[in-house]
Amino acid sequence: MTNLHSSKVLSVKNISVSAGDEPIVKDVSFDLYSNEILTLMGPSGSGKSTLLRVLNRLADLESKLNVTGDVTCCGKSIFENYSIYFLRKKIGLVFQKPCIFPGSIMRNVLFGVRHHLKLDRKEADGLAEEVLKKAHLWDEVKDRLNKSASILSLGQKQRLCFARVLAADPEILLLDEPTSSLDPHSTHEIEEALLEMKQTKSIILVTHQLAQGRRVSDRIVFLSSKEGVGRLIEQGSVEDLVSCPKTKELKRYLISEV
Amino acid sequence: MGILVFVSSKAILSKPTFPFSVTGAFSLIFTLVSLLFFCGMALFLLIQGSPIFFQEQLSFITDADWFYRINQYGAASMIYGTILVSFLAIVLSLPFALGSAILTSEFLPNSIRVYVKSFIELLAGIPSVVYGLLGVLFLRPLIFKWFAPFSPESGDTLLTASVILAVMILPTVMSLSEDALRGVSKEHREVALSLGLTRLETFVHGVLPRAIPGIIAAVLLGLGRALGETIAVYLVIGRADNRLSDSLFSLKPLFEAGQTITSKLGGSELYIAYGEPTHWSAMIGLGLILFVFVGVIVAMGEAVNWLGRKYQHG
Amino acid sequence: MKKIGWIVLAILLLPSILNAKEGEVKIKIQGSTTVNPVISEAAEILRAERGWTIYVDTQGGSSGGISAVGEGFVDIGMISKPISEADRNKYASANFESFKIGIDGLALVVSQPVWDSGIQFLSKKQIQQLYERKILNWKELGGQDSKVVFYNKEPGRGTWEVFSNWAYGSYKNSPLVAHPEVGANEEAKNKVAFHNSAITQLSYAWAENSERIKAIGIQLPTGESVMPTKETIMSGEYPLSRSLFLVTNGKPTGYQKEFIDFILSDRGQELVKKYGYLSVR
Amino acid sequence: MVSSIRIWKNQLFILLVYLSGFITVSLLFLGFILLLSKGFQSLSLEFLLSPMREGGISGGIFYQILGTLILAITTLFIVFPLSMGFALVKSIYIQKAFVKKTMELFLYILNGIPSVLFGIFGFFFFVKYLGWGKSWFTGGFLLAMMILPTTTLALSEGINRISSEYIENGLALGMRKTQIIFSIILPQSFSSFLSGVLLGLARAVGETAPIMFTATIFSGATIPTGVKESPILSLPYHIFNLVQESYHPQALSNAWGSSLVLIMLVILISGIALPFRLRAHEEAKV
Repeated sequence: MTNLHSSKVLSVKNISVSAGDEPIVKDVSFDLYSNEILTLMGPSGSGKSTLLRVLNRLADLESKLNVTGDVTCCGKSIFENYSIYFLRKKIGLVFQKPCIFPGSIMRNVLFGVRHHLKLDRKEADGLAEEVLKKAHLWDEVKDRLNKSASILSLGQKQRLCFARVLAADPEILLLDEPTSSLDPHSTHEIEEALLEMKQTKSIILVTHQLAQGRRVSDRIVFLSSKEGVGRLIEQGSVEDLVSCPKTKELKRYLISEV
Repeated sequence: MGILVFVSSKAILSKPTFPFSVTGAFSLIFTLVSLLFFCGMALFLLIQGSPIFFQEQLSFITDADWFYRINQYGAASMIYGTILVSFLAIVLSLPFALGSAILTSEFLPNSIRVYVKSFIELLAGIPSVVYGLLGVLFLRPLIFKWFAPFSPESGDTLLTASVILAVMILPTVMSLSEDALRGVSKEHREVALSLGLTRLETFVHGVLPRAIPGIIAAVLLGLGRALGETIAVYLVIGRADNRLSDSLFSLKPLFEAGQTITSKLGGSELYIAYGEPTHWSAMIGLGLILFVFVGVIVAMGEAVNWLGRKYQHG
Repeated sequence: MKKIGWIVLAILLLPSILNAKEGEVKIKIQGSTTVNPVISEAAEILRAERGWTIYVDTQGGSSGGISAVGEGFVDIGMISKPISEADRNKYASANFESFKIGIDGLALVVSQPVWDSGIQFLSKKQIQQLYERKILNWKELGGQDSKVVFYNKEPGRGTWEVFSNWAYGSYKNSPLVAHPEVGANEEAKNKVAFHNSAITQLSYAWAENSERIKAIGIQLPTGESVMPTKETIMSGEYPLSRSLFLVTNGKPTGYQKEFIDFILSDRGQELVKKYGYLSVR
Repeated sequence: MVSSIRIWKNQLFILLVYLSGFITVSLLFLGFILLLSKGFQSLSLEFLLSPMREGGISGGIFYQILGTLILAITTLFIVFPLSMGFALVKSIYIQKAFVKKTMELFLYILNGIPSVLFGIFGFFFFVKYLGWGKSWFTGGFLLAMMILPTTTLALSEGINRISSEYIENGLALGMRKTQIIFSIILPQSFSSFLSGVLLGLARAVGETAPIMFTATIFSGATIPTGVKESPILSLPYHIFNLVQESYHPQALSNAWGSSLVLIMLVILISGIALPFRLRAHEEAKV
């Protein structure tokens, strides 16, 4: 049951994506409400990541992809009346593989936001501390902020990327299987951070781990690939889908994951 | 909420100050400056160099005698000089360049290899006028003494010019060939050696086939540089016009003074030619011929690279 | 990039901006390497004493000097031959004013071994045969048995023109030959000195008392021979001589006139003598 | 039993390789040492700092060194932005592969153009047509154009080595194209660009043909003022003149001294390039 009083932040209406003439995702529609964690779940190859890249228009870059259907954010279509840069500031994306820019931890955290805002020394430090705390990385790096970021562990690097996205204060957060290659401790930290983040932001999490989906998300959108094309199978709250799956694809998936 | 509320209310920078990207504009301007210059140069060579071809047709290339005082222009002896000197330079430098490239890439341990390689790259950077100095002071008397039985006209001969060019392009050809040889991964060598092949067979069958395109590209680059070299050749070639030997393969011209296109262009005849339309056009015509030579060499280099890439994956 | 871009655009536009700044004394001289030593040293003296900026360029020899003055790129041209009609027609718009600043003999110099083997006097006929490669070995003239190498001055050079006028009446009807060419006097002297059987045309001042090369005498049609010395050149007994000129386009004014006057002054003529030329005094 | 012919051929191959390698390296080393020793004999502080006198026979080479440095700085100031612009247009702003390939071929052809053609075109266009006469700016500009292909290719190779992951992350953070260029692309390709620029500069400093007709004169030039008719002296052209006077022992020793100073300059510039080349090499491996 969606909490009724919260407003619709993002709605995806019959989005289809095809590479040349060969479809990847077919006719997917779902809504994202404010202060909610929505999980896109399904076996790999069901177009989850492609769909995510449509939401912050990274898909525009790959010339061979063409996207039909519409996505509206706060009532306005993201393809027409949004400057692409403002859109990406508003909708943050955390990639699966952490990508650290050369330079110190501090420089990495502020890498995105310093292109959007003019921050003096004090504001920058304050902002960095704020987002590093939100990403549960502050205690592990607070005394070596000026050291090179490349010495961090994989889990720490991913949380640093998470902090970097948070620094621009996006309203919506997209995460593309953020913990798939991380150690349990980092995975737990990120999941904790996501739950805290729910108070102020709306989050779409892509994962193929059922356990993570159950632990973290409010609602689940289950995607699966039929004849090689990703389709929306079912969507609903965690309890509805897990306890009484309606479609056989979801049933087979639940059995294989458990 | 602390800093974050404050942050989101700050003036958002992402709105651009100019309607178009300034960097893009400047990059375009600078690219245009470069393109304009080089098109201007190509046009200059074509427009100013072509009248001589119309006036003399092919005899400008086939005729050997160049007497500008009676407006008779024949570039054959210079073309012959340029080709002979450049190819002889490659022939003289190749065995040594390849030999030392093989030595450093196949046999030398890494510690020594780094020193030899950086020393050779240093030599590649030595200006050509310094090679000219060495040529004039040491090579010229040497050639005059050693080849006395062939009764060389003087120390300044086509042979001297070829040797100077060979020494000049040796470092470049060697370091590029060595890069080509090092480009072949160590596995190839280990696999071949483990199959019981000798070092020679490993090199010939394991390493060489994959390195050939790189080596050919290195040779072509060396040839391009030899063709274009002016100052060192000007100092040691003797600058005698109209020296075209009757038979192409006789050794005699090697021991006589001669002239290449670059040594003619580098001389003071340019000052005399300016103002005389036909004479000037003949000089620029020489430049055009040189430009075509170099264009062919570069095209061959590109073709070799392209073929190399195609068969590398094939 | 924005900042760098503006700076660089300024640099590219620099030419028009900067050349407004003139005013400082600048004399530009170009021409023959024969006249160059005197003028270069004079320029050094004037630069030291009066702070003038005097550019001296020797590319192209005399013809380079004439063309530079004719086209107005240079204020004064240094030439080691009189201005010929051809020069005047080529630059019709310029009216050349020439000032004689010295006299120089023109010697045919041979390598020391050639001189030692007995070649010390040559008639005009013999010189013509050498020039036209009709004589290829010194032994045909009674010298050592070695191939003659004739280093010919580049046709644009004043020295060559004076030699051709003497040998063939006018340089126009001198035969078309293909000898190894030499440009500046330094190069000519250098190549003959390093060779053992070479000959070339060289200003007498350069040939005087230097090792490894010897200036040969001319056998006059009357049979007697004359060696090039300062006296025989001055008296005209030695046939091969020419004057050294400074050339301007139109009447020289201001600093150019002062420069020429300095060369013609006693101190200037001292320099002329210092480098082995004969003073016009 | 491995046939003896194979063994014998192998030994011959190894002998030949060692022989040719040894001869080459030792001859070049000997030549280099000779160059240094002759040069050092005639090197003195007075030689470096005093102006030229008597046409190079006596006096020093101060203004020659100064002229060469002026040329080098002008070349650097011109080639740096031009090749950066060219490489950015070629690698980033132009999308179509065909246009990228033609621009690259364009650069390869330009890289092969002999330097004397730059001299002649400069002589015709700048000295005579524009009427600038001999000017340091023309010399700097021509040398910059001559090494432009090398520097541009160095930068575009550096750019092509940057993994798209970095750029994608930059885009995902909502950065504009210009911001991506300046905070991701250029910083990561800068070391290979700088090594290309410095190696190009080392070559340009030693060139004589392009500046002979357009920028240098025999004597008299000190510090150029303005651009029109403001020639300079330069080390390579000075050596070129002295070589032709090498019968004169003093001129010869000055030639050795000037050559040594020029080589020192080339080594200095290539030396500065070394750390950047090594870093660029590391980046290539990553």
